[in-house]
Amino acid sequence: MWEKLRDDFYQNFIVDDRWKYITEGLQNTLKITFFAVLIGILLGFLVAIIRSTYENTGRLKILNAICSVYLTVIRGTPVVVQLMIMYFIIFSFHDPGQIFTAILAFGINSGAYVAEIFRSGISSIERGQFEAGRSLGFNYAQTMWFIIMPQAFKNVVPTLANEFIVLLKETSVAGYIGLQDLTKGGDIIKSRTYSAFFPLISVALIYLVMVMVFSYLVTLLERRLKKSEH
Amino acid sequence: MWEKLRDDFYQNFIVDDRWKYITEGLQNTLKITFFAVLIGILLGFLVAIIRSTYENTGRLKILNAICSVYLTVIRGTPVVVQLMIMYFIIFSFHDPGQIFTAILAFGINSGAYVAEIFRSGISSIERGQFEAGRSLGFNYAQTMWFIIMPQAFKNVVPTLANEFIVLLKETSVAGYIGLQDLTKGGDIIKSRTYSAFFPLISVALIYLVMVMVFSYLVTLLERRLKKSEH
Amino acid sequence: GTGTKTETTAKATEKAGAESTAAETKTAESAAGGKLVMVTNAEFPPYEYHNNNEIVGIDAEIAKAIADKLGMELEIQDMAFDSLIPAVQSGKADFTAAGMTVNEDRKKNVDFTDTYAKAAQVIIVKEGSDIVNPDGLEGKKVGVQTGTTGDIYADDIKDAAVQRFNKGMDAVMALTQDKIDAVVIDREPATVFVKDNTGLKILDEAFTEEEYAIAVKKGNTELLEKMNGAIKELKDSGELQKIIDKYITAN
Amino acid sequence: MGNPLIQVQNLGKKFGDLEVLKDISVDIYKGDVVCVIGPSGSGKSTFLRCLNRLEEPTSGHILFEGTDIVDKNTNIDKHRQKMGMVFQQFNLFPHMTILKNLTLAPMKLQGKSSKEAEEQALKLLDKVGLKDRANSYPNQLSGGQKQRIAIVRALCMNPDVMLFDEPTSALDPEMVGEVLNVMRELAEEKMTMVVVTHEMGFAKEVATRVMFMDGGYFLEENEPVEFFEHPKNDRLKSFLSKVL
Amino acid sequence: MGNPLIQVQNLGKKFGDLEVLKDISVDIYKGDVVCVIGPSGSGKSTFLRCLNRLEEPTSGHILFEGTDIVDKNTNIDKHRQKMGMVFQQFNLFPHMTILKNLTLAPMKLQGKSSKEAEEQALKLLDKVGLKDRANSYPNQLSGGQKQRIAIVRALCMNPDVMLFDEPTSALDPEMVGEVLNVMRELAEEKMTMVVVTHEMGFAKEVATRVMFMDGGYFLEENEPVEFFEHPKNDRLKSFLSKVL
Ligand SMILES: Nc1ncnc2c1ncn2[C@@H]1O[C@H](COP(=O)(O)OP(=O)(O)OP(=O)(O)O)[C@@H](O)[C@H]1O
Ligand SMILES: Nc1ncnc2c1ncn2[C@@H]1O[C@H](COP(=O)(O)OP(=O)(O)OP(=O)(O)O)[C@@H](O)[C@H]1O
Ligand SMILES: [Mg+2]
Ligand SMILES: [Mg+2]
Repeated sequence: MWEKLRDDFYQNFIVDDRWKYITEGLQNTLKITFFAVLIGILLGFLVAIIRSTYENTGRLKILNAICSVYLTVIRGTPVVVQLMIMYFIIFSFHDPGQIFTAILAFGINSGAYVAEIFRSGISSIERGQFEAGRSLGFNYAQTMWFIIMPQAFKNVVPTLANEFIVLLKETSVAGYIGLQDLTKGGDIIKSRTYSAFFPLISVALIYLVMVMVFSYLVTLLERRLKKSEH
Repeated sequence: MWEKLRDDFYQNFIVDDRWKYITEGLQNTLKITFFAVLIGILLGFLVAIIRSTYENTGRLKILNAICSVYLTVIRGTPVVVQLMIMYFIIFSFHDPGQIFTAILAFGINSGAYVAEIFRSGISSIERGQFEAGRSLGFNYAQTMWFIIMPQAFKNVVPTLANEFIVLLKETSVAGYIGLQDLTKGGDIIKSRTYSAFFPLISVALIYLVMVMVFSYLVTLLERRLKKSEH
Repeated sequence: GTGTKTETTAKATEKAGAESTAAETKTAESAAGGKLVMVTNAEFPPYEYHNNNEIVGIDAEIAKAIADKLGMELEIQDMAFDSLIPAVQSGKADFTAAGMTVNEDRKKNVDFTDTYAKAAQVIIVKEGSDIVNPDGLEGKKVGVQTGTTGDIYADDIKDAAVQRFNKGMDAVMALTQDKIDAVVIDREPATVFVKDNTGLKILDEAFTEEEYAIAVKKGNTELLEKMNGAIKELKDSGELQKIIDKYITAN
Repeated sequence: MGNPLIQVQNLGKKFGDLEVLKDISVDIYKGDVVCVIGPSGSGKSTFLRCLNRLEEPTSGHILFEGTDIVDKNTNIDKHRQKMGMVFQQFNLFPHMTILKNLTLAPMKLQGKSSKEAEEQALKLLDKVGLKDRANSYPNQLSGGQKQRIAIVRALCMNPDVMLFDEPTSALDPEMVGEVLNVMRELAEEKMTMVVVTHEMGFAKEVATRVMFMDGGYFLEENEPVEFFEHPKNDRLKSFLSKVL
Repeated sequence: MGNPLIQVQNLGKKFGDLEVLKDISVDIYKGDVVCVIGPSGSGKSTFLRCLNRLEEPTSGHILFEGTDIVDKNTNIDKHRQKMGMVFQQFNLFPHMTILKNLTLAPMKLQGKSSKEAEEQALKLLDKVGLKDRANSYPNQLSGGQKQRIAIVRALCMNPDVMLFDEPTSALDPEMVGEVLNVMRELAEEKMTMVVVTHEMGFAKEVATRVMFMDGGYFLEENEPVEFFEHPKNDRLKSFLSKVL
């Protein structure tokens, strides 16, 4: 039994440096996640601003309509389908690289969810704050900028940090466009050794450890933010 | 151009009855989603009760610990990895069928998120309700049953209905275990016709329409619940 | 096409070789900077599979030999089998060499080079299975790899429940776990699968017979002709057979 | 006077390091109307909530009808049925009609039939002038109406004592009166009551005893006239000067 | 008396089908301290919020220093700088220190240097007895302190009129006094004020005019002594009998 486990471990990770499939995959997973989160936050922030402005003032009507379509389509379809559309249809004539394609697809997907995070962050600020700003004589943009946004941003920082964790797990389907991410790394080992146990469990463990570490960091962040709340 | 589109359409859907890949896939997608949601709600409800009870009374310590592990592991790993572990490792000696495997994997996954929905539903009920029940002489279980649960359940019904939409999209990775769901149905057509546009876009559209219809139903449900709030 | 360095690539070591060929390829629409991008599905031993963080196998070596002859650098990308032809069609890759059988449907979408290997779709079953020939597949659970010829022909098996896996290996694994009754797949990978797993066998009677070729974008006759020339040279010099022998017999 | 209904002995309560109640001893007799006043944060609510163990005391004993309810082995649920509690925020059950709010506990806990429970509920509803709202839902009522219902809900269990925690603080000024009237009637019927309140007028008029809490102690206790007109404790004097 | 500072002409306000303000006309002169009282939901807040267009009036005109601020073309932001507003819920900016709360608007809107703005803020803080809290954050203050800061924040813009919407309703009873004192001082300095309040004592003592609102109209208006001692309108009489 023990012997068998040791041998399996050897077969799955040591022979032919197979562990490298995992480490390389992990690098790609982290790279995609990190940049996709950046795109997501940027996009989500823009969309949230546009939608809040439209709701409060009725301006930016066309931009708001575009945002609505974006949100409906992205939230209405699975990310793996979006990924394939990006790869096989949108970039069918020009290939910017698998990683770039994945970053873009996951970033655009994330943006639709981040927009909601920002929007609920903005609307969680009491109406009174907005009214206090306006009644001092600030215009709409000034009130948003000086009073609403700083509070909203602080409120959503933990949720945004969480978005990193969500995406980390979502990128596990990146293998669909032939990209070697962490999950696919395990798959490749599995296809060499015909044994599912070690590759799958170790991939799962790596995700688990990452998620737990990041969750812990998010908790620390939350605590720090709370402490700085006077 | 028009000619080409018509021909493409013919190739992708009519030849060899290829549209059947889509309709069959759709059936499987709906079947998996529906039963997985049921399992998820059942499991999530149990976990939420156990955790709330532990938090409020300190009882059910061991069950609570088991629940914590369950939540951490399931939320800490991608659903596609869980699906493969279920198929290749847990059911490696006995095959209950791909659909059943998928239902179980997605149901167990969903349960971890539903548990959080229930728990936040319970904790969104003001403490005063609990105290009012206890001060009338109801014990913990009676207070939960007569006073907290009915209110909590009503609060979370829309979110639970939403879970159906979330799962609908998540099941799109079911193809990983060789199961022909909607996404895979499109994949198969793509592999026959070597053209990505029609299969991918039509799959995306079907998801989109389903999500929009279900979202609309959830909105109706929410409105009805609100109206019945006196 | 370009690829970033972190992609699963196996780069031919040879730099752009003979100046004249390099100059020629510059004009070819398919090549960017003397690089040939090949796509394959590296789950198909011995034709292509991952080893030592490289994609190796018969196709990989033949492709490299061709690239050498053309004086170009080779880059290999890995993707799902059913994505290969779309990738070539869309110009994302210059060609695909993936143990791909020539058939009419595919011919409509890509141009094939001369064939370089004979192949057959065979049936893998567990030892002691009651399936003894292709007719025995009727009404059974048959595993295939999505988009392969085996997949396409399996559609015609009467009453069979076809389960389509992204990888041939996953189908074999499902077979060893008794989740399916048989796997229909190309002979060479089947040989490797059966050798690597105890308790499996290949039925003597093949499911179908066919030939492999490399596919390029439809209408890219310049590349097609160059490749045909290279393939002919490799065949004539016996280099091609050496590559095949190395994998089929060495394994 | 007989035995006290409630005997509080050396009651102490800490929240973490914060010592909210320090060493409180007080006897409450049948028919007493005890009003507790004091600055915000002084521990009035905590004291009241200790009486039916909504807060667990950290030290001391509370004998209710002879039983030490601080003892972990006491079935507190049984005793709470005899102690009605009215909250500042009403805490009616929003998912039930008024009638259901009133009959739930008597039916489930005292085993009354629905007919019995409803009869009693309607009688009490009539007394507070809300019989016609029996089939409304709480959110259809005004604050003052809600609080009267909350009082009735507690009364439906036939309690031996009623505990009130600032029952009028969450009300619009116009509605304060209707709630105080109900409480006044209760007092006239000799219900034993402990009332935490900021309504000095009510305390002066209705209380049999007024107690001033600050810093975790009862600093002064007296009958109302003496209490308000000749306060002795300096902190009480300064408190009264601010709120009267 | 000169021209009125604020002239309200036939002001009407509907929320959907609900007609909250029906046809309100009133002139407010420099130095007036107008107290508005009335039952809950009668439209007092709505009236006050129309004055600086936090609510858009549905009909009528409001002339402030001669300009019709209901007109869509009026730059309302400019005029709001001259109208300080104090809310029931304080609405201090929790992410800024007190000093930042006070200097933000003067610096960004009136172009004052930070030195100028801070000097003025500290002077006013001193006046309300909170100079030592300049570097605290709002959540470190008590309700009464917060409200005094909110008043100072409005004063820092040197407004021509101050609007108060039940400034003491959210306060513990002990803290009401400190806020009313600040408002009393303002009145003595001849600040023009419109105050929606339930504090009848304050209205009686400080107001120059008291107005009673109900059902979307001002039903009675008078100087305070006459208003409270000889009310004419029946609804006012019944209202006063409940709240006094
Ligand atoms: N659950 C709790 N955890 C920690 N501290 C608490 C808790 N409940 C009350 N306290 C603290 O105990 C002290 C007394 O609170 P309590 O509510 O008894 O005061 P109170 O006299 O009722 O005040 P108020 O008039 O504002 O209702 C306060 O400082 C409060 O912050
Ligand atoms: N934004 C709004 N939308 C719809 N109805 C509103 C809105 N604001 C106020 N109302 C309604 O207008 C009426 C008057 O409200 P208002 O707040 O002006 O009353 P008020 O006299 O200030 O009452 P209170 O003393 O309770 O503050 C109420 O019936 C209220 O429900
Ligand atoms: Mg209290
Ligand atoms: Mg108001």
